[in-house]
Amino acid sequence: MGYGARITRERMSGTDIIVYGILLAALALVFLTYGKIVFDIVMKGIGFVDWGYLTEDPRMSGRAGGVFPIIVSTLWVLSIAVVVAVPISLAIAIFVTEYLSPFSTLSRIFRLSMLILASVPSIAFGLFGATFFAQYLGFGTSILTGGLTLAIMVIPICAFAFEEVFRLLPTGYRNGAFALGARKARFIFFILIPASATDIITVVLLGTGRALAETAALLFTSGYSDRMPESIFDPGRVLSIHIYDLSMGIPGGDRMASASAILLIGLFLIISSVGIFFSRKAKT
Amino acid sequence: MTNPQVSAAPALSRAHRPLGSGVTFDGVLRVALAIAFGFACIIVLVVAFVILQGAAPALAQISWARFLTDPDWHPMVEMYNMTPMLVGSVLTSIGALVLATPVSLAIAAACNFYLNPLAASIYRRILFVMAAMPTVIFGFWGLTEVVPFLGQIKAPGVSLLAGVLILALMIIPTTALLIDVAFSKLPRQLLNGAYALGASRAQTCFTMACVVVRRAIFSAALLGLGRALGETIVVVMVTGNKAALPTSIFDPIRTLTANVTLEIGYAAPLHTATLFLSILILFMIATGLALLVYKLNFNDNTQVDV
Amino acid sequence: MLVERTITEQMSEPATARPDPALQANGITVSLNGRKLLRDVSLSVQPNEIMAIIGPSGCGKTTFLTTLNRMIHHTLPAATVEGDIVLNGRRVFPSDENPADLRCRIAMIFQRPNPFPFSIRMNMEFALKAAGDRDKASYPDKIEKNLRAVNLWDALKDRLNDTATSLSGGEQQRLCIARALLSGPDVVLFDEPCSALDPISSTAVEELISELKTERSIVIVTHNLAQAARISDHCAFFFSEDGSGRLMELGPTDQIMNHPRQETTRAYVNGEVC
Amino acid sequence: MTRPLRPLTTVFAICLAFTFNAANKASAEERLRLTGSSTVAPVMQEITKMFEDGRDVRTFVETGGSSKGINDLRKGLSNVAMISRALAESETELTAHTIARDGIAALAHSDVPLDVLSPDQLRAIFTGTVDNWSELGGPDQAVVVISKGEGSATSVVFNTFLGLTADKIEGDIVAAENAQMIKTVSVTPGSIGYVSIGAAIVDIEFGTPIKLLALGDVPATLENVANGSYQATRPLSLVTMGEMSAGVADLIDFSKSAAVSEIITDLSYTPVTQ
Repeated sequence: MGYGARITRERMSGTDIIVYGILLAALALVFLTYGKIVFDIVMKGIGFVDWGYLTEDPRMSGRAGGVFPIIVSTLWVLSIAVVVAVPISLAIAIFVTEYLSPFSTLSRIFRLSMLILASVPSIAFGLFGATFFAQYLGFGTSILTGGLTLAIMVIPICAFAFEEVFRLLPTGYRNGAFALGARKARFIFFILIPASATDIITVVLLGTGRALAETAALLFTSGYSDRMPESIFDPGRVLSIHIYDLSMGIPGGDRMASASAILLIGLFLIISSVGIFFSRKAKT
Repeated sequence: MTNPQVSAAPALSRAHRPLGSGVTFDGVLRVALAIAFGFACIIVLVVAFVILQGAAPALAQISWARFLTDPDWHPMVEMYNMTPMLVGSVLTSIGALVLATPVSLAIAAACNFYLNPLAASIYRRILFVMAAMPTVIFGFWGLTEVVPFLGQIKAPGVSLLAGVLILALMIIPTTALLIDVAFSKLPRQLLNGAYALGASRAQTCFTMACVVVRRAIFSAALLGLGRALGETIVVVMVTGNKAALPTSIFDPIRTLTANVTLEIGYAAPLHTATLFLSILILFMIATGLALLVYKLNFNDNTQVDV
Repeated sequence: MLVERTITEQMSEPATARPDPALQANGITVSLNGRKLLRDVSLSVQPNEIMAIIGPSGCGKTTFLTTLNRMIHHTLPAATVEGDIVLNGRRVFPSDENPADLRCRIAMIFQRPNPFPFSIRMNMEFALKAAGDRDKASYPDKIEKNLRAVNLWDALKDRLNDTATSLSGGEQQRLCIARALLSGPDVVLFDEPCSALDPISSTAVEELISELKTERSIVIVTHNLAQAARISDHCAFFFSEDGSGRLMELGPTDQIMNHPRQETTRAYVNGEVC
Repeated sequence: MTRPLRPLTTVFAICLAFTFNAANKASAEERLRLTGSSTVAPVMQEITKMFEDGRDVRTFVETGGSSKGINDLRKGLSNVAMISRALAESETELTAHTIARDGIAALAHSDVPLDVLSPDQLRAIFTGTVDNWSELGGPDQAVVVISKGEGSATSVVFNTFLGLTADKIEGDIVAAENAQMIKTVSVTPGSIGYVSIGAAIVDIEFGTPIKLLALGDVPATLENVANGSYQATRPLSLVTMGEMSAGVADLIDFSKSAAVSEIITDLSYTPVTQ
């Protein structure tokens, strides 16, 4: 992502120094608060995070033991959400940018419906998933239901961002490809997607982060069982639900909730650095 | 006015692999993409339909006026006044919005106009991580750190104010990053033009840049409002969940989302329908917000001005 | 060549008295949202000649160029085109043919060099694949031949896996020309190909264009009258009247430059109106 | 495949392989689904782990509240429901198998000076007639009443014990789950709520500033629940509908057996002696 609009260093005048002071104060306040949140969690939970915590099954409803099955369930739910949401939102964005004019009725319908979906509360998706996927389609409370519910939640975010990415593709690439006699399909698969690979990965990361953080939509869909899931039709507890349960439902679960929160933050950092690594690679 | 002497000869043959009679890969791709597109547009309707269907028994059996005029919210004894929850939802989210927007604007302005690029990019990364933080962590932290502090000022601590503070903390990363992106997309010539006229950074930022990206700021605020309105876990943990109209910001309140989480587990069928109804109300508010953002950003022929 | 030419044998009588024009546009009118960008332009290009299109800004030169290979569908999707275009005696517009196929016969080079952000080899291979060439074994030969044709082979033969965007502007533009030649086009359209280049690269590209006409026809839009005078055989002068571009005068370059029949043409070539 | 695309496709391929591998691993063993009370779910989670040892059966414990458990059982979505209250009159077609008992006790912040409250005093507090601790002989401090969500099993048991209906309760704060109740009481001076005794004991051991209040003259301890002297208790039961399958019958027998009493005691509930 480019952040232009940078200015050269120069001496600031009187008003600028005052404004700078106010802005810095706001910046510092937010920074310190976030720092405190993370610090509190880390201090509370870091003592419990060790190899055993990562590799063992939970015992006593999570008050003892580890979180291995929960990490596995989390990765499965995430994978399903990403595998379903990314191709669909790519397809939507490609259709809108390559086949529709920006001001056609269909484009407007697309924008409006994506905006509505993006602003619907996640608990509404939770109830939707529990009714539609679990009951109507008969997937029950399962990793599949959770993953699909998250996918529906993530699709508008990704589709919007992909549309933006594709619209910003230099017109030279588009003209160049079509002037060489390329058909749409060739342009899409060999120019559009490869040339935007870096940005596509960034968007996928954004969606993954959102999915990883989601709790309310999974409360009624992916399950509570902290067993190792054997298939995607089994229920599986994800990390955010585990944290929720430990801090809300299990007496004395606070410390373990903090430990799981550390893992969740760690997992997000790992996923985003892998993404950044791949996007650097895609650039060269 | 075609030239009569030249016939429209059949197309040049090229070595494109046909997929059967008259079917090309291009055509197949087009149809596949169109199906995905249709799917995306229908999904909104499906979600709306499922929620509406869930709420239908409530709408059919309870007259809508009762949701406003019943003495209280006690679905176990068939009292269905939803006003406190509606007010609670609106107050918490608007409060969070009022608090978060200026702070987000300050952060975005500092990152683009004041901080050096390295510090700004580190700050952005922090915001990026905080934006992906599960809300349960905010709620958990709020209950153990913020609520006791507020309790010392005025008991009981869990209150509208606690909800507003934590929700603001939760939405700041999202709104700040959105405003930041709008600032960073400003053409450099525009900024150079302002500096060349001798404007200070404050003037450039707050009297020029902010005006140019005002729609983006407004949309970011609305998206933040949407997130705050839809947030469940945080409000369940820190607002006290009392289904009554608040008289001060230190009073506990209950939001529509908290109402669902609290009661869906043991709700009888009609009660469940009323909970779906509260989701339906939220869905309609969200649709209203979406329409507003749409009008702001995609208003017909005027291009997006960021 | 990649394109089978069996159809040309069935072609009907030549349309005009002049022998076999390579490309012929009849009564081209382009309108956008009710406004006519271009009004009733007819001209034909002979084989192995360079036709220069000159005229002030906003007179529809580029619009006309993009209608010739139907790129206008991408650059101005809302525009409607009337009239017809004949390539080697076969009508290509209006036609049921896929415009993508037409663009292999009428190639186009843009104002700014537009190599894809991949390696040089992949840029060339993309063009071959886009033209429907499935004979992968012949790719290296074709790439070499075409890079030689634009005098880039010696400089690039060891750097084929480098990113195309790392080349200099002039090299990028020549690479784009080589890339466009891979499908064996009958006509090449140039849209101010030298305006984004420095004088030395510009001269190199200009010389290259002159060499290319031995095997194909060329249409070039240019603002540089000296360039038009140096390389073109015929000149078409476009001028904007009431907001619509028109073809004011068409003739041999020498005549347009030195003895124009129209007053506006004379004024333009003498730098009196802009 | 073009090079920039490769990392993306690799990621997708891995994810896909992962998912399909998972989907294909269908197992032949018997599968039991338990849904219901969030109080019983942690107990059954542990019991079923022990139960599965050496048996060809897989169990899934899902929470969501007692009523959801009953609903799922009736709709055939689950094999066994878990409830933390007695069966209601409308649920007589079902069979409850009690596996443990749980006492519900009033819970206060440790700065509350009183240690004993009679049912009448509790009634006065929870209906809002008493709103200052001084009225009950304590210091001048506001009473903050914390109740649980209307209709939750804990609420129903507690309200029934006090002879109150849900709409009479004047709570200042409503908590969703046991641990949230404890946490809210612990951070709110002068607060009083009610909670499962077992849950509170665990937190008191961790040093949370809360205390359980004696009901009348009977202290709220696990011993008093076990010996029957503490009155406000509820059964934790498994519920089945109609004829039980062999696997379900086996699970219920196992859950009532002495083998699991240690698990139940560890989670601070009182096992049912057979």
